[in-house]
Amino acid sequence: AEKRIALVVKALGIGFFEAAAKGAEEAAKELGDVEIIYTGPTDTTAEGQIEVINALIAQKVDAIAISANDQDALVPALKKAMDRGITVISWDSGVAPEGRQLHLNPSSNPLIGNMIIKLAADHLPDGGDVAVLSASATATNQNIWIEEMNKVKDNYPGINVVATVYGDDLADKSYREAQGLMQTYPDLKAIIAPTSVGIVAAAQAVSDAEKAGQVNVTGLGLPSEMAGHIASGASKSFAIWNPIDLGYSATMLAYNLSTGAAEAKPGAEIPMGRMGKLTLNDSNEGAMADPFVYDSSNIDDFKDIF
Amino acid sequence: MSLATPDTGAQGRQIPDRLKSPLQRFLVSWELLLLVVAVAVFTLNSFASPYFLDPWNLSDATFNFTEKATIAFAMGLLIISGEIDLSVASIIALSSTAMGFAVQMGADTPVLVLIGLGTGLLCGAFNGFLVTGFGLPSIVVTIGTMSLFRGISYIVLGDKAYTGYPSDFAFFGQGYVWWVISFEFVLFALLAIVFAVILHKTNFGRAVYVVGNNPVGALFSGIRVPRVKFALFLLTGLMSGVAAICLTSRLGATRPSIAFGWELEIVTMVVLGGVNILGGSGSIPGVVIAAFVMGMVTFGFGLLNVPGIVMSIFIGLLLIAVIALPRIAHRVLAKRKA
Amino acid sequence: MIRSLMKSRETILAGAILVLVLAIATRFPGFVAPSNLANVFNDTAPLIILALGQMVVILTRCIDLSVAANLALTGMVVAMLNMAMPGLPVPVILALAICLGALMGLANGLLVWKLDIPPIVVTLGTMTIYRGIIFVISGGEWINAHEMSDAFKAFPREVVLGLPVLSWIAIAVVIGFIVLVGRTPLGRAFFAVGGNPHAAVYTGINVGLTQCAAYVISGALAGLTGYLWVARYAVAYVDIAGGFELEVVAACVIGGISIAGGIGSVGGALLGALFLGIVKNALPVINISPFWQLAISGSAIIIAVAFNATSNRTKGRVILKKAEHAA
Amino acid sequence: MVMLANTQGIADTHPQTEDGAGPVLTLSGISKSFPGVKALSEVSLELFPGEVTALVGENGAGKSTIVKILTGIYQPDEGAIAINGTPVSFPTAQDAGRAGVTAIHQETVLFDDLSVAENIFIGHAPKIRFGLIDRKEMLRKAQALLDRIGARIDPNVTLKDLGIANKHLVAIARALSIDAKIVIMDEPTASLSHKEIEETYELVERLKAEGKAILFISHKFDEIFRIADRYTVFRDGQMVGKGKIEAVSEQELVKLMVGRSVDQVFPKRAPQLGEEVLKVVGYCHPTEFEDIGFTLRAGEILGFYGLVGAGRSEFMQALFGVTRPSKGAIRIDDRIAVIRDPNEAIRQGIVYVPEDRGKQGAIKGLPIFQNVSLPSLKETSRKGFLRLAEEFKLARDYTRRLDLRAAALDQDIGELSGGNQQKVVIAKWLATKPRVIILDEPTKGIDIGSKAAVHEFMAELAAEGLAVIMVSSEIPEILGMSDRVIVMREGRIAAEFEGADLSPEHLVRAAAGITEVRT
Ligand SMILES: Nc1ncnc2c1ncn2[C@@H]1O[C@H](COP(=O)(O)OP(=O)(O)OP(=O)(O)O)[C@@H](O)[C@H]1O
Ligand SMILES: Nc1ncnc2c1ncn2[C@@H]1O[C@H](COP(=O)(O)OP(=O)(O)OP(=O)(O)O)[C@@H](O)[C@H]1O
Ligand SMILES: [Mg+2]
Ligand SMILES: [Mg+2]
Repeated sequence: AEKRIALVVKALGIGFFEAAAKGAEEAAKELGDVEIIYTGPTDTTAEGQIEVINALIAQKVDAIAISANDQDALVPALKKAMDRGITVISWDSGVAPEGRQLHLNPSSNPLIGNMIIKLAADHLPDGGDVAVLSASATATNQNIWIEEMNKVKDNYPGINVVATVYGDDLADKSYREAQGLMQTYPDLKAIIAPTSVGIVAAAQAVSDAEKAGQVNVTGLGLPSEMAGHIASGASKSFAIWNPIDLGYSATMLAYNLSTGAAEAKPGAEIPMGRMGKLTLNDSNEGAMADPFVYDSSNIDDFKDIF
Repeated sequence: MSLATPDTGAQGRQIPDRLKSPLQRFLVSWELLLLVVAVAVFTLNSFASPYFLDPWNLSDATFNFTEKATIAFAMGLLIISGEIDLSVASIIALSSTAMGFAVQMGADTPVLVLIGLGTGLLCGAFNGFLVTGFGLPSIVVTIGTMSLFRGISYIVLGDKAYTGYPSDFAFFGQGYVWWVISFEFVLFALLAIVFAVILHKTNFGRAVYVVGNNPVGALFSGIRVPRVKFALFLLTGLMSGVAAICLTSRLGATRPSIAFGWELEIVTMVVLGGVNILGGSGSIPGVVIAAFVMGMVTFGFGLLNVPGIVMSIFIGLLLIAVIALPRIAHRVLAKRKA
Repeated sequence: MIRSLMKSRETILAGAILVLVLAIATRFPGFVAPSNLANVFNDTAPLIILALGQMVVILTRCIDLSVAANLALTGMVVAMLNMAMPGLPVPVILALAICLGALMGLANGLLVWKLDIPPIVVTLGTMTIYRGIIFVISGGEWINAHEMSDAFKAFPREVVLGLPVLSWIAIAVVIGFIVLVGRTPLGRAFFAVGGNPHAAVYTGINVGLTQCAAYVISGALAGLTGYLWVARYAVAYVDIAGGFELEVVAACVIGGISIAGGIGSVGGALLGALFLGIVKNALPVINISPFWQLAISGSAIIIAVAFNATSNRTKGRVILKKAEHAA
Repeated sequence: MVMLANTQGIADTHPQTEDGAGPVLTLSGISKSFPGVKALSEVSLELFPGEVTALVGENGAGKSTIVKILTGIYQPDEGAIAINGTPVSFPTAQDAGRAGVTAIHQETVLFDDLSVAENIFIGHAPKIRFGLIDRKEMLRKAQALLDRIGARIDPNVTLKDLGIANKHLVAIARALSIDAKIVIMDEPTASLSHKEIEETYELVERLKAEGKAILFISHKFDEIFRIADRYTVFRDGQMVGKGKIEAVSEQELVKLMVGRSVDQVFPKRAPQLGEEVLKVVGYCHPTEFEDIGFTLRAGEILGFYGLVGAGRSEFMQALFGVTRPSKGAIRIDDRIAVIRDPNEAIRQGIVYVPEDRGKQGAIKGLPIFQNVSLPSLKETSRKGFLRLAEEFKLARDYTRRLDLRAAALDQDIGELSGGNQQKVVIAKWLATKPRVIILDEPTKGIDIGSKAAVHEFMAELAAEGLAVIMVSSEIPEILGMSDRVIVMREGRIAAEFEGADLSPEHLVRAAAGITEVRT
């Protein structure tokens, strides 16, 4: 029979997740007998996702692959799903271990943490002040990356992280926060935004303040959204993994678990089609691939893809 | 002749008690209209999705509205009295934060419940004090406290979350009393009855209507208007505390963004239930039916994987249509007659 | 006497803003640099424009909770239009945005006027409907900077005589409102309808029509702001300006516009918006943790409102001769 | 339907003024229904230039309704309006104004937060270019109008700052700001004091001389006979008689109005004074009144007289606990009583029938029976739970005693006419079985039939041992009903009269402060 796999995202309409949905459809086509249900709340709340999950449980879908708005609050609902025989995995933004069978990290967290500060440092040979513009204060993955970044920041002498502010993944709020940063720290050299919404808004704020070239905006973003800012010089480079691959992998994993072709346990290697295999660690987590850096040399090749 | 036995002589005309029987009134009532809508939604849902008519699914669906309805009952009374509380969702956040904090201190379930309710009461008292003590308009005061209460949660929690609630605490939001009947649903049903009795059968309920219709007249009739309003803010705070307990228990975690945006959904529920937003009229049965309608619409659309925001178009249309249609019908009928 | 009291209420608010700015200046002198103040004003411009629109609605005893949704929907429509027809000149886009916003305001107004549905219910309903429509027409997709034409994005930031166009538009709206509210029959009708709707009927003012006009004005300004917002932040999506309607109402209330209708002034709305704008801009600058922001603005609203109310408290009628002189 | 019309009145079929001009305004076959009430049924009315037509009728007879139809506020269900023989219709108040109809309405319909000048001109302000309001011109014209009616009011002042009488003058100025052929006055003297009433009469004479047609609605027979040239009588929404005022006697008019004859004299009473029930000592308020003290005995009716705005209502409301005095004490029976809010006043046996019936007395939106039972809920309920049957019983008992006219006891009180609302409010207070009842202007705006009923009722209450305080601005009422009268002026007691000293001259002089007589 046809397998129905639900791809639940933080909120509908975000370019990153739309791209992931494309990947999921790609995987479905490859697998043949899979129907993808792409869904999610319209604002990034846990309660919204719980309502979505309840509806999915009621439809008796075969698997749920979720990018969580809250790693703890979703646990009871997802547990209920697993109790009713539904395969549950998390991807991108994780759920606490008791609420899912495995978690797919887009990349390894320490690697991302290092990457975002390195991107800033690469263009600051003499060091200087940098600030972080994050998504909401409750976003699981951003917090982990910032934590990882702080662990390694001593490897970059002269780089001085002066503040962390939150733009709540809202373009206008992020824009104002970026403005505030530039006012508070006149010597600011770089803004690190490990969120695709924040990085665009920050770059826009930098161009508007006519500080392109003075303040470098970097972090994690989508090539399609960042192309203009690379061209203007507000951003010299940024990184991202391929969200299409991420959606594709999540679908593959969910499929393999729900058909029983694989089992999620520490050390297991679970196939994910063209992306190879996912190796699980002690808490059933695995990383998909390394982040990839985009700059003026390669952005044109990707900006029309995602 | 004494005052106790007034002169029943021929001078006075006999005035009948009622012009219309209670049944006649029901037949033109808002509640009946809502009931029709509810039945229609239910029927449509069961045709639209094969999964709808499943006891477990229906039981799951009730979680979509039980917590909000808990607050909507008290909010209904508050709105009838001519006030409003937009801070309810923020009270949930603060109440939940207080409970989470207590968990870290090692509190057990009974203590948590007390703390949840107590925080709700305290917030309600603060709103009530500002409104009745300073004579401020409640819509403005509670826009302020809405930011303040949630702001305090953010100050306490920042980007952290409280978890680790005791396992027996999970009963309030996840437990079942019998078969598919959840604790939350039983609580909802009990509160519906309690609030219906308070509003429709007690002196206090009468005072709520009087205050909503004419606060000055109420004062001149010996009703202690500030006390009534204060009590209603307390009650709304308390019910927000109850909802906080259920929601926290259901989520098993507290973040400052919990229940974000619920205030408008709750007000929508109350208004859909036929409570006059300007105060003075409304009923609890209406709010109960409205809660079912909203819950079933959300769940029905959810089963069809329609995004929440599209549902909200429907709720918005419903809100306007349910109020507009009777008026249009009335007008058309009046024209026909003329 | 009341007139001077109203004046003094605005003076007090202006004083409070001054104190606030000076206090910030002690911690961060750069904040009071003219360029930064101009920035803050520019940042607050959308709030000012919307607060003025909201003011006339509140004056007529109504409320418009749909402004932010109207803004977002108009913003999305013009952004999509720009994407489809990048060559469309900005004046055409401006006109379209204003008309579209006015149309949505008209929908509110007609529901209030013709069907007599309470304003808060109407706009609660249309708020969710307008937001939903954005999702439906955009499919939930974002429209990003690179998809918008340069002319489209440049208009609000174009600097004229030292200030961006966005600021100039806010200034123009303020001046327009001073004339509208003080010197036109419609402007006075707003006060009459809100002050005593019953009496307004007796003076031949069509209450419903006046309220409808207020909604159209508020809607048109929301539409205008919709374009400016989307162009300025160079992004359009379903949730832009989410929850902004409450901030707009808060600005009005802080500015002394009575939620019960009939009392208020352009100066009040302007100051109320500036007050909120300064608080919002100052917090990150003076390095207060973002987690404090919400609580501080909440307290500011409560204090401002309590202050307004106590300074406006009626002391009863003056009958005694000696009290008359004291008063 | 058979009209119980007075044929004598209807027979006046050749309506013409002395100089032979026809009517300016003709209403014919006008009907108007409200949900549950037929307010007007096929009434006709004619107004003549240079003449005052008095419109009389009981409360709820439909007088104000015809005014509202004439000024474009209501649309008639049927019937025709013609001005100088040309049919017209008034979709809005402005249309009526343009057609030359202006009115001083029964309720003051003004704007508290606007200036006096704006209140006079809102809706038809003078304009300069671009449709902008010409403020200077507006002020000038407003000043001229105010001068014309002899009102000393600054047109710049906010209306809120004026007393009720001045507000009424502004309403008159507003009516005159429209250049009208037809001027309607709906109970224009109800809230004015003696002097202002005289000024109003002079104004009417002047308007008459200018050739305007005037419709004058009043319940006061003395003024009707003084200023009217013609009369029209409404009863239960029908026109039951009309004619020249010389051709009718007061008795006949009353009979037309109520369909029966009414004894207009005040009830004869032989007051039997009992124990002292209430003693007030040195009551003060920072702005409203000062040093009020008096005693009141069971079975006594104590009148409070004064010019409008003398502070009687304010003092009564303080006594009832609505506002708090800054100094002073009360003794009820032999106990010192502390009254902090109306609830305590009611429990101590003091009740207050307020002057502002619409705002303070009736709870519109609630049915009649709930209005009646409201302060007695403790008695009708059991352990805080309502008992509707008891409430209906209470309402039945007390409303019947006051001869209430209503369709049913569960009818919204807001649907009743003013007089009937007042009856419900009085019923509600009697149901609490008070010791002291304060009636503030109890017959203001009430028709003559109901008025007599209220007076009789007051006498009855006193005979049953209730202590009654009656605030009134009508000298006949005060003299006819009171055993003793306290006169207030500018927030203080100016004089107290009893027995032989009770004369109109004394009262007027004390109220106006011409001599300080204290007995
Ligand atoms: N807006 C309304 N809705 C329903 N009924 C109304 C309305 N206005 C008036 N009525 C009813 O119409 C009838 C006539 O009322 P109207 O006000 O014309 O009386 P009136 O002669 O002016 O009485 P009064 O002497 O007390 O002022 C009354 O029965 C009243 O209850
Ligand atoms: N300036 C005013 N503004 C608002 N309401 C007023 C004003 N003046 C009087 N009123 C109200 O109108 C009604 C009539 O008041 P009135 O002028 O009779 O004064 P009062 O204080 O009651 O004096 P008294 O009872 O001695 O005549 C009262 O209900 C009063 O509260
Ligand atoms: Mg009348
Ligand atoms: Mg009085």
